[in-house]
Amino acid sequence: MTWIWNNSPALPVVLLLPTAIAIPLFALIERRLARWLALAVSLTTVGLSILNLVKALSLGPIHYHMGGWPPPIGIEYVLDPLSAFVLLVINTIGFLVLVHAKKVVDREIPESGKHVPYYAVAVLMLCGFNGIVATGDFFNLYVWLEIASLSLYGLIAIGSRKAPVAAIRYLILGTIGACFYLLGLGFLFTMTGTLNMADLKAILPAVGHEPAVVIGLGLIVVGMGLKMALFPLHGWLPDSYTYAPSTSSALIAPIGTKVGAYVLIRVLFFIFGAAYVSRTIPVTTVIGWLAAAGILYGSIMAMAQTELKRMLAYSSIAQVGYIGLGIGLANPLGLIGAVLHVMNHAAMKALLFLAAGNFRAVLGHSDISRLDGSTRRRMPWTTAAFAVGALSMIGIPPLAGFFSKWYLALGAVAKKQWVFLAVILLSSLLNAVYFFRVIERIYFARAESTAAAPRTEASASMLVPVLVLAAALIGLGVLNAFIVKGVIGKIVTSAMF
Amino acid sequence: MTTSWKDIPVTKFLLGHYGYWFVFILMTLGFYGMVVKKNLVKKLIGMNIFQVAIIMFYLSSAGKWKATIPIVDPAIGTADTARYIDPLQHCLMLTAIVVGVATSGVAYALLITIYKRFGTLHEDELIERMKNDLDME
Amino acid sequence: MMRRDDDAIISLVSRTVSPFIMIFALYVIFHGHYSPGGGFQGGTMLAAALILVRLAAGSDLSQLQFPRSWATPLGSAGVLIYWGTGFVSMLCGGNFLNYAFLPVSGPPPHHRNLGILFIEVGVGLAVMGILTAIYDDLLEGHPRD
Amino acid sequence: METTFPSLIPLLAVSVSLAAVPLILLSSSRPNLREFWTLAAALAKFGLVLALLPQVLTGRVAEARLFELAPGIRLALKADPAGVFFALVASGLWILTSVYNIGYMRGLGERRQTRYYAAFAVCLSATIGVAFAANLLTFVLFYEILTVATYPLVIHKETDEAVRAGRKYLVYTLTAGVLLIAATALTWQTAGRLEFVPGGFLAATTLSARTVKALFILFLAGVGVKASIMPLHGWLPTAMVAPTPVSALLHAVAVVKSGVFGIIRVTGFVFGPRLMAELGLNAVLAGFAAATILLASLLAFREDNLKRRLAYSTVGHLSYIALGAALLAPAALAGGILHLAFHATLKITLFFCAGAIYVNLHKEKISEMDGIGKVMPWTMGAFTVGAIGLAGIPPLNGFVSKWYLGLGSLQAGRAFALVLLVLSGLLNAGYFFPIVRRAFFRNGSLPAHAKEASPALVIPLLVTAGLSLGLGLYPDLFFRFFRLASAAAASVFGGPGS
Amino acid sequence: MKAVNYAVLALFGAVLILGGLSLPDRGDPTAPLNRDKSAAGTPNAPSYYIRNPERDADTPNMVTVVLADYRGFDTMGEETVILTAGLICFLILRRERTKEKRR
Repeated sequence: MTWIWNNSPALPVVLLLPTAIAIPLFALIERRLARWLALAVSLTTVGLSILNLVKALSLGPIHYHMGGWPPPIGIEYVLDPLSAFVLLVINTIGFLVLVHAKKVVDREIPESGKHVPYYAVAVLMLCGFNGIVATGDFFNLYVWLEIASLSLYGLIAIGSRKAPVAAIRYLILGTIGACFYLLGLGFLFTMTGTLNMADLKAILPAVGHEPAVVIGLGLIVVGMGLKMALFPLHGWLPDSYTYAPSTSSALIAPIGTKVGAYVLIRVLFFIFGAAYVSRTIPVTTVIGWLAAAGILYGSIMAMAQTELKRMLAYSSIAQVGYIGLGIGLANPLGLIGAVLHVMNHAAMKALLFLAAGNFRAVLGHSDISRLDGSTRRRMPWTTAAFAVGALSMIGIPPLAGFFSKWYLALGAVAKKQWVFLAVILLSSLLNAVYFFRVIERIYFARAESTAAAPRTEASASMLVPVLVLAAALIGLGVLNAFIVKGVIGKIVTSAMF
Repeated sequence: MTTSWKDIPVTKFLLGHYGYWFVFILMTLGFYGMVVKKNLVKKLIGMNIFQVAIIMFYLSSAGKWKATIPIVDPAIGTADTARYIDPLQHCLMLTAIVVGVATSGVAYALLITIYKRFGTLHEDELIERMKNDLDME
Repeated sequence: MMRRDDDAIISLVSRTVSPFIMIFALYVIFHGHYSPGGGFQGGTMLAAALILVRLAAGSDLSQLQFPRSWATPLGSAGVLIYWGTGFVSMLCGGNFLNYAFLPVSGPPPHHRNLGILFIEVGVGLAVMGILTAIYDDLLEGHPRD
Repeated sequence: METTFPSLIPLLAVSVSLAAVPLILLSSSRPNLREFWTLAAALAKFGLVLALLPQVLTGRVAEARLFELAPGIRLALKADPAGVFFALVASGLWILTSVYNIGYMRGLGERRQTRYYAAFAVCLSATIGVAFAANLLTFVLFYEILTVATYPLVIHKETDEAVRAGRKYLVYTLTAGVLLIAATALTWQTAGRLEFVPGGFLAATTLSARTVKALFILFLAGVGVKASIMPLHGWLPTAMVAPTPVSALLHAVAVVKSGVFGIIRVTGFVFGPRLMAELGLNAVLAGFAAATILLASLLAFREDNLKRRLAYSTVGHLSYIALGAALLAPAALAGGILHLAFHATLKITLFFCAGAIYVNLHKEKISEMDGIGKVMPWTMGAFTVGAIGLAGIPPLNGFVSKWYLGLGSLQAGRAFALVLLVLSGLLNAGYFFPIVRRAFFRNGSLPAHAKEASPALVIPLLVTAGLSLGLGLYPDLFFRFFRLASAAAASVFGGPGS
Repeated sequence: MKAVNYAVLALFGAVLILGGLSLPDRGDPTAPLNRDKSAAGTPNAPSYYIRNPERDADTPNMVTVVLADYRGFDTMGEETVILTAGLICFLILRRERTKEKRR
C-alpha cells in the first residue's frame, strides 16, 4: 500500500507500457483477453489518477525522481494540480471509450487479426499521454509526445479506405510539429543548459531577453499549435477524424488535441509566465486572435458538412479555439475557462463521437441527411444523449458547456476584449445552427418509412459510456463551482500571473 | 603572446557560428522538401533531412574546442569539464535518431498501403483518385 | 520485385559477413561501458546483419536464419527486460529504474554498472527485433508485381 | 423593506412539474394516467405557490439558497411579491391549459402527445423558475431552459411550416439568450453582484454612464425578444403554427410573460427607477413600448387569420406592461404588473375560443366566421368578454389595469401615455368587435350538424372569462392580486435604488 | 499558394539565422551549457555528467551512463517509441498474412 502511495506518480506509465506488450502475448491464449487487459489497466490508471489528484491537492506538487536522480541531473515526474487534473480527465475518457470500443472495433476493422494490436496501440497512446502530462522534463516530454503521435497515426490509418492518406498528412504535419518543438527546445537548452522545467523556469529571467530564447519559445508554440490543431494549423484534423474508426476518433478528438493544449498552458503560464508571454513578447495575443478566427472558421465549416463525424471534426477545431482563446486572454479567468473547457470539451466530444459510433453501428451510416424520426424510435437513448451533448455544446445552462463559455466571457470582459466576447457569443449561435440541424432531423423529421421501426438500440457496452457521459455533462455543469474552486482555483494560483 | 587571428571578435564570431548556419540551411532545405514537394516520398525525405539537421544542431552545440570524446581518460581526469565534449546531447540525439527511424518506418508503411490502394504517391493525383473513390465511410 | 536472384557472390559474401557483423555488434553492446557504443549501435548492427541476409538470400530462404515470427516477440522481450530492470528496482524499494536497489551483491556503483548492462542488452534486443520486424512488414505489405 | 426566511417551497414549486416529466414519459402508453400526472403536477404546483401567498402578503419573503452555480453566484430562488404574482398567474392558468389541452389534443387526435405534455411540464417549471429567480444567473438559466423546452412545442406539428417557425423562434430567442448572458457576465464582472434588489443595485455601484447604458441596451435586447417589443417581435406571429394551447401558453402564460417579467426585473430590480431616470433610460424603453403599442394594433387589422390577429394584439398588450415599467410611477408599475395577470386571463380566453372554433369547425380565417356565434354561443360569448376586456372597457379587468396605467402616467406627468392608452383601446375595439359582429349578426354558411364544442374545451374558456369578469369587479378578490401588485411596485419604489 | 510556401520558408530560415546570432560560440567552454552552475545557481547537468559517472556507476563511458542511468527513462521511452512503430507496421501492413490464413 505504502509502495503504491510512494510510486503513484510513475505507476500509470509504468503499468501501461508492459500491458501494451502483454496484450499480444495473452491474446495468443485467448483473443478476448486483449480488450479485458486494456480495460483493466485503464481502469487502474483512473484510480491512480484520482489518488494523484487527491495527493496533489492536499500535499501540494508531488515530485518523483526517475532512477533516484534529483533534477536537473535526472528526470523528474511532477504532479501539480494541473497535470493531475488533466491526467484524470484523459484517463477517464480513455477508459469510457475503451469500454465502448468492442463492437465498433469488431465492425469497423474487418481483419480480426488486427484487433489485438489495435488495443495494444491504444494502450500505448494512453501511455504516451500519461507520460506527456506527468513529466517535468522537456526532452522526456518530446519522447512521450512521439509515442502518442505514432500511436495516433496508427489508430487513424487502420480506418476506412482513405484513412492512410489522412494519416500520412497527419504524420507529416505532426512530425513538423514535433521537429519544431525539438528545435525550439534546442535553442532553449543551448541558452540555459538544462532540460528540467522547474530549472529552466528559474534560469529564464537571466536570459529571457535573448532572441534565441524568444525564437525557441515561438518554435515550441508553433509545434504545439500543430498538435492541438490551432487554426490555421488544423489542416490534418478533419480527414483524420472522418476516416478513422469511430473508436479512434473518440479517443483522439477529446484527448489528443487537449494534450497539445496542456503543453501550451504549461509552457506559457507555468514556465515563462503570463507577464513574459503577454507583454514582453505578445505570444498569447497572437494565439488569442488565431483562436478567435479558428472558432468562427470551424463553426462555419461545420455548418457546411453533411456527414456527422466530419461536422464534429470541424466543431472540434472551433472548440479547440475556445481553449486557445482562454490562453490568449492570459488572465486567471481565461485560464479557468481554458482548463475547464479542456475537461468539458473532452466529455462533450467523447459523447458526441461515441453517439456517432452508435449510429454507424446500428444504422450503418452517420449521414445527417439520412437521419430522421425513425432514428429516434430505433435508438431513443443514444439520441437523447446526443441531444444532451449538442445542447451542452451550444451552451445551454445548466449543462457543462455553458460554464466554460461563462468563464471565458468573464475573462474577455475583464480584459476588455470585446471582440473575443462577441466571438464567444456568436459561436454559440453558430453551434446552435449546426447542432439543431441534426436534432431537428432526429426528432422532428418524419421518417421516410412510415413503418414502425423496431427498437434496435445499441448494445449495453456501447450505451453505458454514452449515458454516463451525458449524466456527467449535467453533473459537471451543475457542480462546476466545486471543481473550479477546489481544483482549478489551485491550478490558477500556482500559475505565474 | 600575439593574439591569433581567431581572437579577433569578427572572426571569432564567424568561427563560432558558421556551423549553426550550415545546419540552419540544411533545416530549411528539409522544410522545403516537406512543404513544397508534392510527392509523398520526397516529403518524407525532406522530413529525414529536417530531423538530421536538428540532430546536428544539438551535436554542434555539444562540441568544445580542444576536447575529447566523453569517455573518462585516466590521463586527463574529470576535474576539468572543458576537456570532454558534452555527453548529454549525444544521448539525447541517440533517442532522437531512433524516434526518427520509427517515424519513417511508420511513414513508409503508410505509403505502401496508400500505393496499394490508390496506385500513386503524388498528392494531386491522390486527391483526384480519392474524389473518384466511391467507398465513403 | 522481391524475387531472389541466385547471384553467387552476393549471397556468399552476405552470408559470410553477417556472422562477423553480429560478433562485432555483440562486442559493441557489451563493451559499451568502456568505449563508444552501446545497445542502440549494437542492436542496429545486429538488425543490419539480419537484413543483409534477407536482402541477399531473399525473404523466404532467410527465414532459416531468423524466422519472421521471432522478430516482434524478441523486440517486446527486449523492452520487457528494460522495463523489468526498472520495475525490480522499484519493487526493491527504490524509485523506478534506480539500479542501486537491484538485488545483487556489491556496492551501489556496481549495481548501477550491472543495471546499465541489463539495459543495454534489452535495448539491443529491442532494436534488433523491431527493426527486423519493420523490415519484414514493409516487405510483406509491399505490392508484389 | 421585506424580510426573508429560508424555505424549500419555491424549490418544490419549481421542481414539482419537472418531477412529473419522467412519470409522463413512463406512462406514455396509457394516456389517462399521463394526463393525470399532468393535472396532478399542475394542481400541486398551484397549491405550493398559493402556500407562499400569505407569507408574502405579510412582507416575509421565502428564499431557497442552494449550491453555487459559479463561484460567488448561488442558484437561489426567492418568492418576492412580483415573483409570487407571476407564479400565481402561470401556475393557475396551467391548470386550465392542461384541461383544455386534453380536450384539444384528443379532439384533433394529435401525435406525439407524450412529448407534448413532457415539454409542457418543463416549460412550466422553467417559468416558475424565472418567476422565483433571485439573481440574474438563475434567471438566465431558467430563461434558456424555457427557450429550449418551448421549441418542441412550437414545431409540434412537424410540418415544414412548423419547422421553419421553430427555426425562426430559435434564432430570435437564442440570440436574445446570448445577449442576456453577455449582459449578465458584464454585470458580474463590473458590478460584482447579481442578486435582484428591489429598487435596483446598479445605482449603488460605481459604473460609468456608458457602461450602464450599454448594459441596458443588452438587457433590453435580451428580454425584449420574448417580450416581443418591436422590432424584436418577428417570431411571435410565425409561432402561431403551433397548436392553440401552445399559443395560449406562449402568449398568455409562459414565454412572453417571462419576457415582460424580465423587463420588470431588469428595470425595477437591477437598474432601479432613480438610475433609469438619471440616465434617461426610461425614455428609451417608453419610446419602444409606445411605438410597439401603436404599430401592433395597426398591424393587427391586416391579419385575417384569427390567431395571427390575436398574436399582434398580444404584442401590443405586452408593451402596456413594458410601458408601465418605463413610466417609473408606482401606480403605473402596479398597473403593468396587474396587466400581466389580466391580459393573461383575457388573452387565454380568446385563444381558447380560437382553438375551440378550430377543433370544432376547423376554421382559422376570420372571414369564414360569419354566424359562428349562433352555433357556438358560449364560446363566442366568452370571446366577446375577452374582446371587451382587451379594449379596456369596464367592468372587465382589462379596464382596471389600464386605469392604473393611466393613473401612473399622470403621476409621472407623462400625459402622452394616457392618450396612447385610450387610442390603443379604440384600436383594440376596432379589430376585435368586427369579429364579434360577424359571429353574431351575420349568417354564414356553416355545416348543419355544427354545434357547440366539447365541454373540455368550453369549460376552461368559460372559467377564464368568468375570472376576467370577477377580477374586473373585485381586483382583490382572488389571491389578492391587487395587493400583491401594489406591494411589488411599492417595494421597487421604496427600495434603496429609488 | 506556392508564393505562400516560399514566404513561409524564407521566414523560417530568417528566424533561425536570427536566433542563431545570439547563440553562444560553438565550443566556447564558458557557454551556459558548459558552466558548472547555471545562471540560477542550480547545478549544471552536463558538467555533472562529465564528473561523476565513474563514481556513480564505475563506468567510464559517460554517454552510456547518461543514456542508461541518469536519463534512463528517456531511453525506455524511445524503446517504447520503436516498439510502437513495430506494432503499428504490424497493424497497418499485416493484411496478406491474415488473408492467407483465411484461405
